[in-house]
Amino acid sequence: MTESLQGARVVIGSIGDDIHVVGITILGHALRNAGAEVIQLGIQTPVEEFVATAVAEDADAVFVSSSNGHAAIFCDGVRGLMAAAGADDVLLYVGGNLANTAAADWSEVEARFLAMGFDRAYPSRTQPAQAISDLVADLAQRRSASNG
Amino acid sequence: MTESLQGARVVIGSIGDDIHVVGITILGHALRNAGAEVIQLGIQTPVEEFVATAVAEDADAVFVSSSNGHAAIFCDGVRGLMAAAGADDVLLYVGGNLANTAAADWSEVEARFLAMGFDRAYPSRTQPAQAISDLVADLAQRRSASNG
Amino acid sequence: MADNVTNERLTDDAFHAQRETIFREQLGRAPYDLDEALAFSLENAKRGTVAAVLQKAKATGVAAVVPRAGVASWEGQRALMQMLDEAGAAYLPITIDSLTRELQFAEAERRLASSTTEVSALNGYPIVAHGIEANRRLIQSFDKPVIVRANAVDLRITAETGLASGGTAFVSGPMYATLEYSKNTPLSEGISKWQYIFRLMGIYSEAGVPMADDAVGFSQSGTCSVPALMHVGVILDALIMASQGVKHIMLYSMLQGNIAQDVASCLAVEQLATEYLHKLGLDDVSTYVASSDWNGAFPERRPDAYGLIAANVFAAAIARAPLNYVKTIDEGIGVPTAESNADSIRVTRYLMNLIGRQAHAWRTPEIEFELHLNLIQARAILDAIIDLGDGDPVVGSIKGIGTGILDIPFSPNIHVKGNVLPIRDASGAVRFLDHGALPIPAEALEMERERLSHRSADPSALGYQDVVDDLQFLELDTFDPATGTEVKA
Amino acid sequence: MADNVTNERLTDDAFHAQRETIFREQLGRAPYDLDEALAFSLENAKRGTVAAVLQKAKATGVAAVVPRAGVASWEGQRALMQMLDEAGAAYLPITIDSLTRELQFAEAERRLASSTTEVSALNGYPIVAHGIEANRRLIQSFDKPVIVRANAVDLRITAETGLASGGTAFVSGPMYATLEYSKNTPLSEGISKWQYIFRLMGIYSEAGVPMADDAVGFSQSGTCSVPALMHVGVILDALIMASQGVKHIMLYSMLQGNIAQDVASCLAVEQLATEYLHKLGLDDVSTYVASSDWNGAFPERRPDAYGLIAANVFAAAIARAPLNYVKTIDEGIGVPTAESNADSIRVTRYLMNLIGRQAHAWRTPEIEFELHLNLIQARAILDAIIDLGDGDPVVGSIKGIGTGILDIPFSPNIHVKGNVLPIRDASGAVRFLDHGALPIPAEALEMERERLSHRSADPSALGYQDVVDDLQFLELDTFDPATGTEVKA
Ligand code: B12
Ligand code: B12
Repeated sequence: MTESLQGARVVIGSIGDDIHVVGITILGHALRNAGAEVIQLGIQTPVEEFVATAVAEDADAVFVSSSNGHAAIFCDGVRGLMAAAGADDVLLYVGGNLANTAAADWSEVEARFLAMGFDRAYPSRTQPAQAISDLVADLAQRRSASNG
Repeated sequence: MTESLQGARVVIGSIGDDIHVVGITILGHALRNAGAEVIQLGIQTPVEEFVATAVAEDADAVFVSSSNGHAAIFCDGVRGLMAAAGADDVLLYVGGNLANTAAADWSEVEARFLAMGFDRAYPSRTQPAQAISDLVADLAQRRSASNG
Repeated sequence: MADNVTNERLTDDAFHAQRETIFREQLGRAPYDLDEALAFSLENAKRGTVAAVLQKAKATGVAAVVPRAGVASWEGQRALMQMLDEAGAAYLPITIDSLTRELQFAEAERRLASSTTEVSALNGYPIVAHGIEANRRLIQSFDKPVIVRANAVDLRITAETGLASGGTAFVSGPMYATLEYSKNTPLSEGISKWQYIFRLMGIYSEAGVPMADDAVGFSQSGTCSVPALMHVGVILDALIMASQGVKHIMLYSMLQGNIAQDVASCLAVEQLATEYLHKLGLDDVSTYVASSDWNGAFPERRPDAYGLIAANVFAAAIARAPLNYVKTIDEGIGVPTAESNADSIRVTRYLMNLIGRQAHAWRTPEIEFELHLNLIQARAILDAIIDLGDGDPVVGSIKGIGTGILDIPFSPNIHVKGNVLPIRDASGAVRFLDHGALPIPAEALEMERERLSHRSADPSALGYQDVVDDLQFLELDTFDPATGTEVKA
Repeated sequence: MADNVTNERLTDDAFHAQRETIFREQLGRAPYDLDEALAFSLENAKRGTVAAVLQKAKATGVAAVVPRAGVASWEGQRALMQMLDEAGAAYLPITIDSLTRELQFAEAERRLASSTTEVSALNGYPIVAHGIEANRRLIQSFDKPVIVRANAVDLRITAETGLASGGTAFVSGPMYATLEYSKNTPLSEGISKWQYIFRLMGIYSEAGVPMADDAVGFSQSGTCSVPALMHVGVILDALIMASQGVKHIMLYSMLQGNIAQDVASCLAVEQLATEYLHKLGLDDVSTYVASSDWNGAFPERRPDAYGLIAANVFAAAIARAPLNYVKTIDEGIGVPTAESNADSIRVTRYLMNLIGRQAHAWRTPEIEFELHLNLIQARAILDAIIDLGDGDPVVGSIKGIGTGILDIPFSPNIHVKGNVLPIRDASGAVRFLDHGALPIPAEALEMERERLSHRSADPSALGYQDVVDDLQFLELDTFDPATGTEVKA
C-alpha cells in the first residue's frame, strides 16, 4: 500500500443535486489507503459547502465529483468562490461523468472544465490510482515551487 | 390457395457456383402452389443450362437465384444468351442476395441488375407472394400487349 | 409531523391542508383544480392506462418492455417518446430532471430555456416548468399510456403535476427516495411526504383512474445487493403505498447477472408481496413483478452491454416477469441516443420471445435453492421490522433504521448504519459479506457461507477490497488480447 | 475408383499417384515439393497450432472463440485478420472464395485482379491464385495459428495449398461437402476425394505438425435439423478423417435456439464421437466440441442478431464447449464489416465469461431428456449404417444413401432421398415431422410425438407449410408496434 499522500488533506463529495455515491466512496477509500486525510462530504454537496470545508479543514485539494449530467450547472462557480474565500492555492480536481450525452467528445468536455478553473478534469472510469499519482505529482510541484 | 399462375411455366435455380438451396426450394414450392408449372434446376446451375431449359421447356419466365455474393459474376450473360437462343420474350427475374457486402445500397444493386437485362431484381428476404403477384401482372401485360 | 408517522391512511382534511401548504410554499400559488384534473384524467384514461397494459401482460404472458428516458425540451421529449413508441415500448416514460426533483423549479426553468431540441441542458424533462397544458398535449399525442419517472424525497408537486397532466403511473417510494437518494433526510420525513403522493394516487384511483406505482425499495442502489434485502425495501414501499390506496404496484427486482438468483428474486418478490399485503389486510391490490436490468456500473463497450442485457432478459423470461425495465447499450457511456434506446428494446423483445417459449424447462433446483434462501432472509427481516412497530411497518422501519435491523450497503444517507456489505460468490450470486445487525436466520447464513467457500476457501478472508472490486464485476474486462481468451479472475 | 470406396487408409502409392494426377489435371504442373512443405510447416508450427489452442481451451475451460472471414485481396485479408486478432479470435480464419472451391482457378485469378483492398469481387480469399509464397507471408505475419476454411467436393488443391502455406487446420468432410453442397456428385466420389485430403493431413501429422479438421457433418445445412441426424454426419466424417490419420477433430454442433436441446447436442456429439471412434479402434484421436452459432436464416436487425447469438452462447457456455464458431450480427444482411466481426466476438466472450461461471447450475432434467433422445436416435442410425457396411462406415454410408437409412432434409444433392423433414416444437426444439426411412427407435418417436403435441394437439396435422414457416423461426419478427408487444405465433 503506497503511502505517498501522507499528510495531504483532501475534501471530496458529489456536487449539487447529484446523488451518485459509489464513485466517491471508492475514491475516498483509495485516497485514505494512499495516506491522505479524507474529508468525505457525501452526495448533494452544495458548492458553498465544498468551499467552506476546504477553508476550515485547510485542504490541499478538493475532489469534486459529478455523475448525473448536471456538472456544467454546478461546477462553474467553484474556482471563483474559492478565490473569494482566499483559498486560491487549493488544487481543484473534477471527475465522474461530466458530459451529459453519450455523444459528447471528451477533449471538448475537458477543455470546458479546465476553463472553469479546475486543475484537472477526469473522464468517467478513471481509476483512483491515476488521480492519486497526479495528486502526488501536483503536490510535489507545489512544494518545490514554494521552496524555490 | 391462389391459382393465379395457372398455365405459366417457370424455370428456377441457383446460378453459377451458388449452393444455397433453401430460397429456391421455398420459392419453387410457392410458385407451384400458385398454379405454375415449375422446372426446378437446383443449385449450381450453369447459365447455359438456364437458357437451354428455358428454350426446351418453352418457359414464360426464368427465376435466377444467387445468394453467395457471386451474382455479378454469373448473371451478366443471361440476357445475351437468351437473345442468342431466340428466347428474348422470356421474363427474367433475379433474386437472393445480390450484393456482396452488408454495406451495399439496394437501389444501386437493383439498377445494376436491371441494366444487365433482368426484368425484375429482388432484395433478400423477398416474400414469394411478392414475386408471384409481379409475375401475374407481367404475364397479364404481355398477354394484352400481344393481343393489342 | 414527522415524529409520529404511522402507516395510517391520511385523512382527507390532513391531505388537503398539506396540499394548500406545499403549493403555496413551493410554487407560491393555489393548488391545481383537483376536480378538473380528475375529470381530465378520467377522460384521458379511456385511451388506456399503465395498469391495463400490465394486466394484459400478466394475463397473456407477453412481457411489457419499458425504457426510461427524458430530455429538457418539449419537442425533444416528443421525439424521444415517439421513437420509443415505434421501437415497441409498452408504455412511455417521461423521466424528470434532477433540478425539478430537488425543488429547484426556477433553475430548471432557466435551464429549459437554454435547451434546444437537440441539446438538453437537463438530465430529464422539467415537468413543472413545462406546465400542465403543455404536458397534456405531449401525453395526448400518443396512444400509449405514460409513466412519470422521478425519485427524490419530496416529489409532491411533481406527482401532482404528472398525474394532472395525464400520467397513469409514477415511480418510487420512501425507502428508495430517502435511504438511497438523500444525504440528510430522516426516514420518517421521507415516508410522510411519500404518503401524500400515494394518497393522491388513491384519490385518482377512487375517482376511476387506476394509478400504478413502481415499488423500487432498495433495488436500485447502483451496487449489487442481496436480493432479499432489496425486497425488504420493495415490500415496505408496497405496504405504505397500498395503505394509502394505491391498487396497482410494480415490484422491482433488479437483475444482477447470476441467472438462478435473478429468477428466484423475481419469484420471491411476488410471493413476499402477496404474503405481506395479505398480512396487513390489503388484499385488493394487483402486483406485477418489474424485472429491472442491472443498475450498477455497466460495461462501456456496446457488445458487452448487449451481453449483459441478454443475461438479464434470460432471467426475466424464465421468471415470466410481466414487466421489464430495460437499460440501454449506452448505459456505461452516457445518456443514450434514441437509436440505442430502440436497439435495447428490440434485443430485449427478441430474447423474451425466444426464451419465453422455453421458460418452463428452466425451473431448476438451483432456482429453488435461491428462492428458499431469499424468502427466509426477507421474512426474517420483515417480521422483525413489523414486530418492532407492533404491527405497523412504518413505525417498525423508522425504529429499525436506528437499531440497524433495517440497514443497507452503500447508502448515502447519514441515518443509515451502513454495516451491511454485499459480495459476489464464485458464480456471481450476491451474498452478505457482513450482515450487520440484520436478523438473518442461521440456516441462511450457513447456506451463504457454503456458497462463498467456493470463491475463497476461507470466506472470512474476503474483505472490503473484494467488495469494491465486485462493484465492477459486470464490466468483466478480463480479456487477454494476446491469447484471445478471457483470463479467469 | 469411386465404385469400391471403403474406409481403408490410402496407400502411399495411391496417394502419390493421385497427387501427380490432380496437380497435372487441375493446375497443369507438378505437385508442390512435399518435403519442403513439411519442413516449412514444422518450423512454422513451432509458433503455435490450432490443435494446441484447442487443447488449452479444453484444459482451462476458457472457450476459444473463432469467426469465419475471407476477402479477395491480400491486403484486405491481412487487415481483416488483424482486426479479428485484435478482437480476440483464438485462431484466425482464411475463408476461400467459391470459385476457387469449384476449381475455377483462372476465373478466381481474374476476379482477384479486379478486387481492391476495399472492394472484394470474390466471396473469399483465392488461396491458389495468391500462391504459396504470398500465403506464407500472410500467415507468418500473425502470432496466432490459422485455419483454412472451404467446403466443396474437390478441395484437394486448396488443401494442398493451405497446408503448404502454413495453415494448421482445415474444414469439412465428405458428408457435408457432398450431400449439403453438391447437386450431382455421388457420395462415393466425395468420400474418395476427401480421403485424399485427410491422408495429406495425416502425412503432415506424422511429420510432426498436428493438423486439425472441422467435422461438419450435416450441421450446416442452413435449415434446422434434428441434432441426432446432424451428429450422424459429424461422426461419419470424423471416422473417415481418423481412419486416414487425422488426430485432432472439431465436432460441429449447430445451435438452433432451444437451449436445452442445444446443450444436449454439444454433450451428445462428444459422447458419440468417443464411442464410435473407440468402436473402430481409433482411440488416439482428440476431439473438441465446436458449438456453431445458428447457421440458417438470421434476423436482419442487429439487436435481434445480438439476441440470437446470446442464446447460442448460453447453450455453448452451459455445455462448456471448448470452441465456438461465431456468426456475426451482420449475418442476415451480407458479408460482415470488420467492426461487426469484432463486436460479435466481444459479445460472445462477455457472455461465455459471465455464464461460464454459473454453468454448473444449469444441467437440468430437460437437458438429460434431450441428451437421451439424441443418443438413442443417433446410435440407431449409426449402427444401422455401420451394419449395412459390414463394419465399414464408408461402405455403409454409400449403401445407406440408396436405401434412405441415411437421409437428410433440404439436400441439394440428387442422390439423397430427401424424405426427412424437420419441424420445431412449441419450445423451438427440432423434431422429425417425417423421419423417412431413418431407423428411429419407437421410444424416440414416442418422446418426440409427445413434445410435438404441445405445438399441435394433432401432430399429424402439421405439414410442409409449417416446415417452411419454421425456416424463418429465428427471424422471429412477431412484433406488434401498436401494442409494443410480441404477438405469440
Ligand atoms: C449506479 C448509477 C445510478 C444509481 C446511483 C446509486 C447511488 N446512490 O450511487 C441510481 C440508479 C440511483 C442513479 C440515478 C441517476 N442516474 Co445514474 N448511473 C449509475 C451508473 C449505472 C453507475 C455509476 C457508478 O456507480 N459507477 C461505478 C463507479 C465506481 O464509477 P464512477 O462513479 O465513474 O467513479 C469512478 C471514477 O469516475 C472516479 N471519479 C468519480 N468522481 C471523481 C472525481 C474526481 C475528482 C476524480 C479524480 C475521480 C472521480 O472515481 C471512481 C473510481 O472508480 C451510471 C452508468 C455507468 N457508469 O454504468 C449511471 C449514470 C452516471 N447515471 C446517469 C443519470 C442521468 C442518472 C439520473 C439523473 C437518472 C435519472 N434521470 O433518473 C439519476 C440521478 C439523480 C440525481 N439526483 O443525481 C447518467 C449520467 C449521464 C451523463 N452524465 O451523461 C449515467 C451515465 C447513466 C446513463 N448512461 O444515462 N444512477
Ligand atoms: C443458410 C446459409 C448458408 C448455408 C446454405 C445451405 C444450403 N444448402 O442452402 C451454408 C452454410 C452451406 C452457406 C454457405 C455459404 N454462404 Co451462406 N448463408 C446462409 C444464410 C444464413 C441463410 C440463407 C437462407 O437459407 N435464407 C432463407 C431463405 C428462405 O431466404 P433466401 O435465400 O433469401 O430466399 C428468399 C428470397 O430471397 C427469395 N428469393 C431467393 N432467390 C430468388 C430469386 C428470385 C427470382 C426471386 C423473385 C426471389 C428469390 O425467395 C426466398 C423466399 O423466402 C445467409 C444469411 C441470412 N440470410 O441469414 C447466408 C449468406 C447468404 N451466405 C453467404 C456466403 C458468403 C456463403 C458462402 C460463400 C460462405 C463461405 N464463404 O463459406 C458459402 C457459399 C458457397 C457457395 N459455393 O455458394 C453470404 C452472402 C453474402 C452476400 N451475398 O453478400 C450470406 C448473406 C451470409 C453473410 N452475411 O455473409 N450459407
